[in-house]
Amino acid sequence: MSNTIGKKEIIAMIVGAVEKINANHQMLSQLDSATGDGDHGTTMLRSMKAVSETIESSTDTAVKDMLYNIGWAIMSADGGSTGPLLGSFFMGMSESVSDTGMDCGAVAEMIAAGINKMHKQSRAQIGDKTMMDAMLPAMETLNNADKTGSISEALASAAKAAADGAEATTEMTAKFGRARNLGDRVLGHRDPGAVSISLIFKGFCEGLDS
Amino acid sequence: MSNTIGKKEIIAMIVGAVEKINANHQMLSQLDSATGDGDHGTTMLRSMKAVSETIESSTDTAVKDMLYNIGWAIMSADGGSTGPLLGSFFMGMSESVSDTGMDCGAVAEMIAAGINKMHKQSRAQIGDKTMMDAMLPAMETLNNADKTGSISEALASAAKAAADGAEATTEMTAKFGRARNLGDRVLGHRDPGAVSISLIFKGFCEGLDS
Amino acid sequence: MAMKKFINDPLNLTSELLEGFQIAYGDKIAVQSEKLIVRVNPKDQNKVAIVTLGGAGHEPALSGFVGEGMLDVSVVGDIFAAPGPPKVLEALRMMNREAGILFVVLNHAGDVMSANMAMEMAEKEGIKLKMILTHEDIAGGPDAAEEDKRGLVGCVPLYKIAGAAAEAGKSLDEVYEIAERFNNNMATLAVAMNSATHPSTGDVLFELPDDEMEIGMGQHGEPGTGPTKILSADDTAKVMATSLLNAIKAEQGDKLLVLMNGAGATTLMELFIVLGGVKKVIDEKGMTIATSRVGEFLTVQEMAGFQMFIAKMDDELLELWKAPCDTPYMTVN
Amino acid sequence: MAMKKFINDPLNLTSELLEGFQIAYGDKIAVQSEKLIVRVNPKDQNKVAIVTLGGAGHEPALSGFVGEGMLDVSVVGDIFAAPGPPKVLEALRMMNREAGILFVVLNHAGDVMSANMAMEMAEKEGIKLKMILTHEDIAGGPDAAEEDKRGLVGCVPLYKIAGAAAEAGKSLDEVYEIAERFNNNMATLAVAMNSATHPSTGDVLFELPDDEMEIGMGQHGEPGTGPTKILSADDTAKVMATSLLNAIKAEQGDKLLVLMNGAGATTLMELFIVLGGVKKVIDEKGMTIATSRVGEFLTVQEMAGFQMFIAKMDDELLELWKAPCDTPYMTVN
Ligand SMILES: Nc1ncnc2c1ncn2[C@@H]1O[C@H](COP(=O)(O)OP(=O)(O)O)[C@@H](O)[C@H]1O
Ligand SMILES: Nc1ncnc2c1ncn2[C@@H]1O[C@H](COP(=O)(O)OP(=O)(O)O)[C@@H](O)[C@H]1O
Ligand SMILES: [Mg+2]
Ligand SMILES: [Mg+2]
Ligand SMILES: [Mg+2]
Ligand SMILES: [Mg+2]
Repeated sequence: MSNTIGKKEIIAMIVGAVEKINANHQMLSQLDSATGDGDHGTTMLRSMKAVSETIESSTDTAVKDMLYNIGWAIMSADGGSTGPLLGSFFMGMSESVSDTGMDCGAVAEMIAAGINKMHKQSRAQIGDKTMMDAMLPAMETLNNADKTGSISEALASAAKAAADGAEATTEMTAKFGRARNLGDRVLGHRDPGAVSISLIFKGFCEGLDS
Repeated sequence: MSNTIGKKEIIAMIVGAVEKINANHQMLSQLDSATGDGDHGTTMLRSMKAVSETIESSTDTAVKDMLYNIGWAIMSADGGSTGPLLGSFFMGMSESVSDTGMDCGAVAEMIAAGINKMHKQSRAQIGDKTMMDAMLPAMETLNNADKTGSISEALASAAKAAADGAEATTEMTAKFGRARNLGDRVLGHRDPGAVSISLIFKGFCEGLDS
Repeated sequence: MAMKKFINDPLNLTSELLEGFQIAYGDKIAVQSEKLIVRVNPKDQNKVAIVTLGGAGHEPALSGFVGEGMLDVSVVGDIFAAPGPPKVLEALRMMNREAGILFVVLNHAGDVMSANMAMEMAEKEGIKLKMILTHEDIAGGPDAAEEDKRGLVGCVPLYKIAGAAAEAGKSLDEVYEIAERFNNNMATLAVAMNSATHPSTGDVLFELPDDEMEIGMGQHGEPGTGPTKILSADDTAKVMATSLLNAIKAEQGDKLLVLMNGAGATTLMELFIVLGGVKKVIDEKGMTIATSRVGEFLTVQEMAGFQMFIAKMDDELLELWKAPCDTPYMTVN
Repeated sequence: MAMKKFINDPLNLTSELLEGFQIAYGDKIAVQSEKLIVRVNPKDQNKVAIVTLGGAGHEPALSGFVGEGMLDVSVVGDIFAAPGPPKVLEALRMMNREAGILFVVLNHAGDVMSANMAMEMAEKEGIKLKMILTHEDIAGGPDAAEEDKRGLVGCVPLYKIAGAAAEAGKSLDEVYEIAERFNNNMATLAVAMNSATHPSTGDVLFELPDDEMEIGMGQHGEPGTGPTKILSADDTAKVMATSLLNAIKAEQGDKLLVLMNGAGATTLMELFIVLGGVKKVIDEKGMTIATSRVGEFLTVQEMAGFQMFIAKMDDELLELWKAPCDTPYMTVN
């Protein structure tokens, strides 16, 4: 695999994420039943449908616009908090993406731009039992990766960090979202949003490597 | 005991009926729970309170007016169907009552007048599982009694006939009231309204004999 | 076990609820003589008065519709129990006038007994009045005995239409004719999903298994056509609307009034969804929904379910239905 | 087990319910672009527009209050889920005008995120607007974090008052000032007696034992101050009204607006009885109920319970509250 990527690979990454979520949506709803209102899987499924449709209609679109449109489409899917959060992630990425020649550093920057934009909406920190518990470790891992190294390897470490972050939410009480109202009752349950994010990163890897 | 009665004895009879109902209101509500909406005891209690109050304020009233006022007071107690039915009974009696000198025939006529007035509202026949199943046999017994005989004995036979009539409702399905909606489910239960009427006749006897 | 209701004394519900009603809507209605709900701004003496009666526990019905353009007096009974004839007579005396009184009675045994006695007495006193008996429930089928055809939510649009006719200055005969025309062209069918609790006794009115509903149930839990498995909103709409349209002999081209009346716990969301299904049936038959409203008009405590009401309208009835009114629970401007 | 609800497809509730809403109230509102509820007779371009957003499942809120004298556009999300920023932006663009837009947002995480993003984009496009955030829930106590102060039923009277001010031709600054004054003088407290079912998932929102209720519960089952044994209506009224009056710092002589908002399954009967208890508290403190309404304005499916709302009023606010309006679920004439 070459050391830089472009639109084609980015599409592959996103398609990988879509497939990963689609395959796991029931588990996500089950997690949300324990800590929220049981609809997170459905919401993610609806969001991923919007993503796929946007990709399909983006054959002649610059990747920058495609990512922006994906963000917009996710936000249009009326997913409560998930819409603005996940939508911002893609919109943020669109601000620092290129159609060709992105090396590992550029990819890390792109993902950081997405996470930063999302973080502004979220305002949650690590330990708050939200999507950020998977997002922020992934970002840090990518930022520390070799800027000219293997994108595939860097994404794999990021996915590992996201998964660890999601796993760690088991021990947390929530500061945001519906789960915060349940107090200690959410202890022992992983946060569905954090698990979604870890699945997205896992999907990015699998998509790129496929 | 003399062979004729007047206002004093009629008051005694009615007070006897009030006491009888008051002592049995819980049982009446329980019966209504099986075949209706469980409020018959409460309704009868409220009606009897209206009766007592009217009697108390009737020291200087002719018995005719007193009975009319009792009927009116019962109807004012908002007892669903019970109000117009039981109220008519007293209003009907008021049309053929005298303050003194009523022999057994006159008493029978008085009660028949009450039952007939009530029957016009009720439209139920024997076998329909209503108050009429106690009322109509009581009327017939009184009509057949010796017109110059013992009032006390005649009333005792009427009470017996009413009690038998109430007992017989156990085997009936209902054609009127809420119980009619329950179809066969009311089989095996006495009709609360018929039991009330039998208690009233029992009370009449005990009141007159006291 | 405590009842899951916000109450004080279960034997004093009606007077307490009327007190609160007066606190909230004292600008429109007043409680007089304990159980008579009257308008704060009475109607002109030379217009026909509209009087009704019925038990409490079905709020906002019946008293929520007292006011300009609808009822002049509602005589309130106890919970689910008709008021006695004396109170009804008092209301008729209060509204006594040369123009006369239209007296609207829902077909339930206690109401009818009270109404008949009060009416007999009122007529002896020379009070001019005509009675309309509503009995639009079609649960018993076309051959049901008259007594079985209960008066359900249909009284509410009837108050509206008769009230508007009276407000327009029509004579008692005219108001009666209009109200009776509407009465003869309306039908209601109820469906229950979950029972309610009698708030005085704490008794549950009936039982329905977790996966069943019952079409045709009455507003005190009187059984309908027997329980069935829960149907989809569209299928429920189809079954019920088809029966109703048959009952009123609606034909292609007819203009209809459709009311979806929530029984208590059923959401507006559901009622809207069912209404979508009703429209499909009506469209298919080439009829039109000329006007429609969705809400809680006549409830049965916290029962889950609804009453579907359909009436065949003509231009005059439609105009009266849309005329202004100002009551606590129905306002048109 | 089937849900005890009249629905078709649990994943298509919102669009089906909006379809029914349009069938019933097409004379007042229209559904545009799938999720925007607009007035059939739009307001003058030279008057301030009022826009709001929120999830479905709380009917009649929020869209039931679109119409003359209240809202111009309600942006609807999915069941209990905020609409996304694009739809909100579309609404703001649609209402773009020199007079400006008052943008009313209830404090719930999803709504606020969507509103903030849409507002940012709208401002970039030069759309003139001001946002009001309602957060009148006092369940968290006086020291609660801002995020914890949810926006509950108070948005409804706020729409009414802001809507009347806009209809009167006031400027955006004036409408904003009036709405914010009302916003700062209102408080709501909720109580739950029984849970509701999420109509898409079939999940029960929370559990409450048979003999318990919970004060302070939110409108999606968010916990309150912990369950307590069921209190009488008067005691419930006393506890809740006292907290509310403290929260708005009401004093002797103050004129109050009191709303009793049923959550879904709780009867008007109960709400009236509780209102009687509220009046006792208010009378004792030498304050007055200047105006009061009882009904279902913002529901939580078939939840049993209610939201008690109290606001301190001045003459201008009272006049605006009583001004005419014509919407599906609130009409004043
Ligand atoms: N402020 C926030 N920042 C990041 N993630 C959040 C925030 N609020 C909620 N979330 C995430 O949203 C997830 C729930 O999403 P979802 O079920 O789709 O929405 P809802 O709670 O509206 O039903 C939670 O598990 C949590 O990870
Ligand atoms: N038409 C009728 N004629 C005689 N009795 C009747 C009639 N309808 C009902 N009843 C009596 O009324 C009784 C129930 O009374 P009650 O419980 O006080 O009234 P409700 O049914 O309104 O709750 C029945 O047991 C029956 O005996
Ligand atoms: Mg949700
Ligand atoms: Mg969720
Ligand atoms: Mg009974
Ligand atoms: Mg009863």
